Amino acid sequence: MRGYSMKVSGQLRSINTHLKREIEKLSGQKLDACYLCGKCSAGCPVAPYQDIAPHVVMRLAQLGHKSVLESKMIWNCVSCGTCVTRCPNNVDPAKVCEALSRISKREGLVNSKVALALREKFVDLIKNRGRVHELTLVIQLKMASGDWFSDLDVGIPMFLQGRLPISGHRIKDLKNFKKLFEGNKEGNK
Amino acid sequence: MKTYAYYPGCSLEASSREYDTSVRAVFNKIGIELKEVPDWSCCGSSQAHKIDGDMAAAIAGRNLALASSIGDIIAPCASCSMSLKEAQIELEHDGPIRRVLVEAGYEYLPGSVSVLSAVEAAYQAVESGLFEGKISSPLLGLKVASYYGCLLVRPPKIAQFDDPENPVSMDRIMEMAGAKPVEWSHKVDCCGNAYILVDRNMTLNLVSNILNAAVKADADVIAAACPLCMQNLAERQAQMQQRYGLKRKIPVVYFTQLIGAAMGLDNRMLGLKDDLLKLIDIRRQEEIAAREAGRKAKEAEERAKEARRKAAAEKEKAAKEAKEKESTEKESSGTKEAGEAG
Amino acid sequence: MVENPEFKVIGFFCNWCSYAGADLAGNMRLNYPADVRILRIPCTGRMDPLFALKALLEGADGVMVSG
Amino acid sequence: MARVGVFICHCGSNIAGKVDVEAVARESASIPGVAYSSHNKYSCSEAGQKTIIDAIKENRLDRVVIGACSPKMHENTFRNTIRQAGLNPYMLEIANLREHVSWVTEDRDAATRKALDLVRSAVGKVAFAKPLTPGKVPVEKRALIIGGGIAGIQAALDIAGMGYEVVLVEREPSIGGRMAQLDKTFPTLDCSACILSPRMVDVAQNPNIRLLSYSEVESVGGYVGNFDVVIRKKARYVNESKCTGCLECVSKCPVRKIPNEFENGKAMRRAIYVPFAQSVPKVPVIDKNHCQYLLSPDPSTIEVKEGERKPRRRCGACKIVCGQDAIDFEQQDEFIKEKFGAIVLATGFNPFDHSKYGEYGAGRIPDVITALDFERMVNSSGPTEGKILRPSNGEKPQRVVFIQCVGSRDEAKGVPYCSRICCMFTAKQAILTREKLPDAEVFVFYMDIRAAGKGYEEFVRRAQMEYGAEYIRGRVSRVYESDGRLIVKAADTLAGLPVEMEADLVVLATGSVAREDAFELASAIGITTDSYGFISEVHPKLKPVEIPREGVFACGACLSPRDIPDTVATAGAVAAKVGILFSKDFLESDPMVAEIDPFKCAACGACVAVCPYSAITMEEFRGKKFAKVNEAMCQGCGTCTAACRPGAAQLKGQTDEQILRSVEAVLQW
Repeated sequence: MRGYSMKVSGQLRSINTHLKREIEKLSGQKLDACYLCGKCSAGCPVAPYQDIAPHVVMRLAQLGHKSVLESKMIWNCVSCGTCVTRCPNNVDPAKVCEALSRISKREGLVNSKVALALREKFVDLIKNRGRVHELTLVIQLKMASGDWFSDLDVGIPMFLQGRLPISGHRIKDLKNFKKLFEGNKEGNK
Repeated sequence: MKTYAYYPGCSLEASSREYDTSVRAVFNKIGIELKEVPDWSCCGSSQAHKIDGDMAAAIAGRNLALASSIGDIIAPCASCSMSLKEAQIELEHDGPIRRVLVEAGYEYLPGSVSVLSAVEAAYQAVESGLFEGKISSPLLGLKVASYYGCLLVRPPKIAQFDDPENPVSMDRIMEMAGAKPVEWSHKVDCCGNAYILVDRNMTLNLVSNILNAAVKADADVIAAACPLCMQNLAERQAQMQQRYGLKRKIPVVYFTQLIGAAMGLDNRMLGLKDDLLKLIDIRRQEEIAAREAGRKAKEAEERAKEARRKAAAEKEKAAKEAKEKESTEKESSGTKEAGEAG
Repeated sequence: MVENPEFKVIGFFCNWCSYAGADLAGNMRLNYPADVRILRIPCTGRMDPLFALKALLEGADGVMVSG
Repeated sequence: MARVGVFICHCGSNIAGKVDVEAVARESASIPGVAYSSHNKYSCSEAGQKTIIDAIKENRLDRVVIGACSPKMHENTFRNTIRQAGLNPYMLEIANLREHVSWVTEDRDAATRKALDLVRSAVGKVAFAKPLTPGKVPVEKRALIIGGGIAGIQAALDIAGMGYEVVLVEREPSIGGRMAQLDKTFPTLDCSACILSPRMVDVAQNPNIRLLSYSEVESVGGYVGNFDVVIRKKARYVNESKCTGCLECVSKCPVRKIPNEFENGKAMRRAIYVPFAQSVPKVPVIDKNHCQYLLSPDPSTIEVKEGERKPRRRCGACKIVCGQDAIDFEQQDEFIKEKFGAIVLATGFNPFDHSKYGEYGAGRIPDVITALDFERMVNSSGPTEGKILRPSNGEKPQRVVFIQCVGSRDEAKGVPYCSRICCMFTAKQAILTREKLPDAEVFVFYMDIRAAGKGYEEFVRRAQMEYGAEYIRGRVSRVYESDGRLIVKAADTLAGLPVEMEADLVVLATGSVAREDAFELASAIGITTDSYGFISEVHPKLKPVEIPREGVFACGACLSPRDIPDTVATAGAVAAKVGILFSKDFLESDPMVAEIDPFKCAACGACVAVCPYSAITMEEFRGKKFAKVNEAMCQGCGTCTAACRPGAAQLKGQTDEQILRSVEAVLQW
């Protein structure tokens, strides 16, 4: 197991309440409820593979420190719910990561292009077809990561077994379905 | 016959067909009708949620609206059932999401449906005795590690099912199917879900930890309940053996495939591999033999006990008789003496 | 006489619980609308329906009994 | 015509910051009946009080309204003030301008208007006040103490030391409480039993103390100086006056496998038992839920049909061996009714139940134990005779991990507050572990170290520096079993490192919570608890051991989690308060009681029916029936006044007229 390599840069001069409030609004979480016990970092399955631990994300969010927007952790949270299940203060760090990644994208500070591609391609796919087409998603992500060969041993047999069909299903009522995306345009930052 | 709305989800259409067919077969056999939600769409999964929570709730909510004419929804995929449950909580109160749905022509009646994962539905069926008499070939002796993963029981406020740290429902289901659930440490540890496509190294590390825990608990097979978990756990085991310290390969199947096997359903609907079917048979024979041996040993012990009891009783009887004899002798000699004295 | 910008809601509060509760709200500096006027009664048992009627007759916008 | 004086207090900036006090004073002058009004920076100060006294004298005022803080704070102060000016102390009304106005209102104008309304209301009420004189009631100089832990023991000894009679009621078969379960105490590491046992013996031998062990308080009636208390003395089935404490009976009892509550269930006791060796009184108790004799029917009452075997003889082994004939299977619960002048609550706390912590095994993992289990384990009279062993296999642990804040500071699964003692007892347990197992490693996972107390910080530093306990800052996420050891998953938040370590024994520093039945006891006595179930005091700073019901006091951990020094200190404080109460032969009774005008009384009996204190009776004088209030029993609730249709019953100080006038006045625009 590796350490979380501390990659926070910059200095603390003051608290950026503007960013702090925006994170609170987007995530629906009360940042000051967190007293930084570290239980989220302790249980987080992915934290040991990231740059900063979840409780550091929480601390930087409390400070409204912009460096958090450049972290990899906020993109690679897998939403497994371990942190919120065990948090003594009923805070959900996963929701904070989610909010931060949205702000990070807006500010052009994305650290994990592949994670961004995963969620964007995923949503694009369902927007266009109503359902996910796994093969398309995998190919698009391979394009994003440039790593074409690592999963061929898994993918080719699956493809041959017909478990990754070329043609996918499209829902009938796509017109109304698409409205669900438009209706929320304001919230889509 | 009770009818449920059935929400297969995108994976069950493609990569996880055997989950789809086995769920349908098992529920059909116990008299539960699954009516597919008409023209269902993707639940949004955690990815849509990360882009926009409201949009995610709206597209999941569409399925709830479509299902409300049928009834409670069974969504086998853990990720789908979680997304639908989360959306339902949003939709229970009159908010912007319900309005967006109405504008797009979908109406959800609050409280009209409740969302169940396949494990929840199967557990309810076990509790209400629907499986009674249906287990024709129990999975005797088969050591099953039930893998719940994250979203089946977490976060507890949304899942509202079983214990988030030590769930037992799937273990109970496996017991019902005649199998032996094993106690193991990684029941609810995360497999990394779609992040296999983002960070392979991380995900394979997580998965090999889970598999090794099951191996350590000496499980024959892992029972899963989510297509994403299945993809991560079942594939690439050879790679993990080489580079991630996986101790041995271990088969991973959907829990409904195992129930189906216990119910003697046609394997064309279950899609279990021959190796596993063979293993199930072997374990069953072993268990039957072991039970037979146990029964015989017990009988032998009973017989030995009975024999000891008899021997002891006879000994006691003999001792008693000897004593009686002695005392009568004493008595007679006593009278004799007295007579002599007199 | 000036037009009062607030409503006047008359609160009849039990000395032992609600009145003490209102004190606690003060100790915790919890802000609430100024429209309520709290009168201390020794117990809600003391509350005579006449008091509420009297308050309404005198122009109260509402009566609140708590205890 | 009444001459009312109105005094508006600034309370520094507490009131003046939000209320235009000058305007309120100015406007008050025009309220009908007001002869004088002024404002004042601190009315409760000596200078402030003098101003009031002078103003009363100079302006010949006959009643007073003070606009200040809550009457709960200073009503008595100001009654004294006006008494000094020659007025009857009950010719006073307080307008609550601080708690009900300035502290809760944002807008200055609205606050000022509200303040003026409250002053008007007070003027309206005080204008119809009448002088009242308190009655006199005798004081029963005996104290009842509920709970025989160190708090109750100390309070009993101190009160008895002043020469007053004390009855100490303990629910368990022995006094001693939680402290008797502990091994060593922080920060001096002296043995808990060695310092507690002599006091327990003192209790037993003190002629002023009567100990009622295995007893519970059933009900409390009456009032300060004159409480009527019913105590249930549970059937012990052992005659206390005959028993010599030889414990021959215990050694002969055949029912052996009952988890001993004193050992936190980690050792067994018999059906007849004393909880621990130093028990006081050293008289055993028969557990009626397990005793074979008491559970089996009397053979003489069973009809034996032909061919059936005769039922077995009842056990009675203890009765046979007892040389004093002290065993009495016929004993019944006994109800003792006594009078007391004061009641002291010393009911203590419970350790937090960690079954909600699924991530730490929720009690399913044998090698994850609680701090109390650990105390019994390291205690030489405990289940392992003082050896630290893994419960799963009886082996010595190589690595012991302590997890702090289990249940404490956890809004999700436990309680939000800090339990105050866990940092210290964890440091102590770390030290004891290193002393007993010098080869074992000790890790302590903490969030913050709270070691405020005499010698406390030094003690924690000693645990770290002298004894080599490794402290890691971070809350543990999970503990699980793997290959016969435990895996502890955490993060060192200071180093930024994930932690995954093996351990053999994990000790959870479970927090302190209120006893689950504290609420029932509190309601039986007629007092309140806070949202956690701890007894509420009158004032957390200035009246920390007084309870809102006069004559009732509390000490120790039933008020909030606290350590032994604080518990003993509050027990001493309680004794002083009881001493103050008992130093008087008579108490002034509250004159704000109901009275019934016999000429208006229609003898309908409505008041008799509604009085919650049974203080009203029907009397007859020369053929006329009327209701009469027993002033000593009346608690001044006024229910009779509300129920009386002819208006014969009036609560003094809260008459119909006074309240109606205050309603009228508050609604003047």
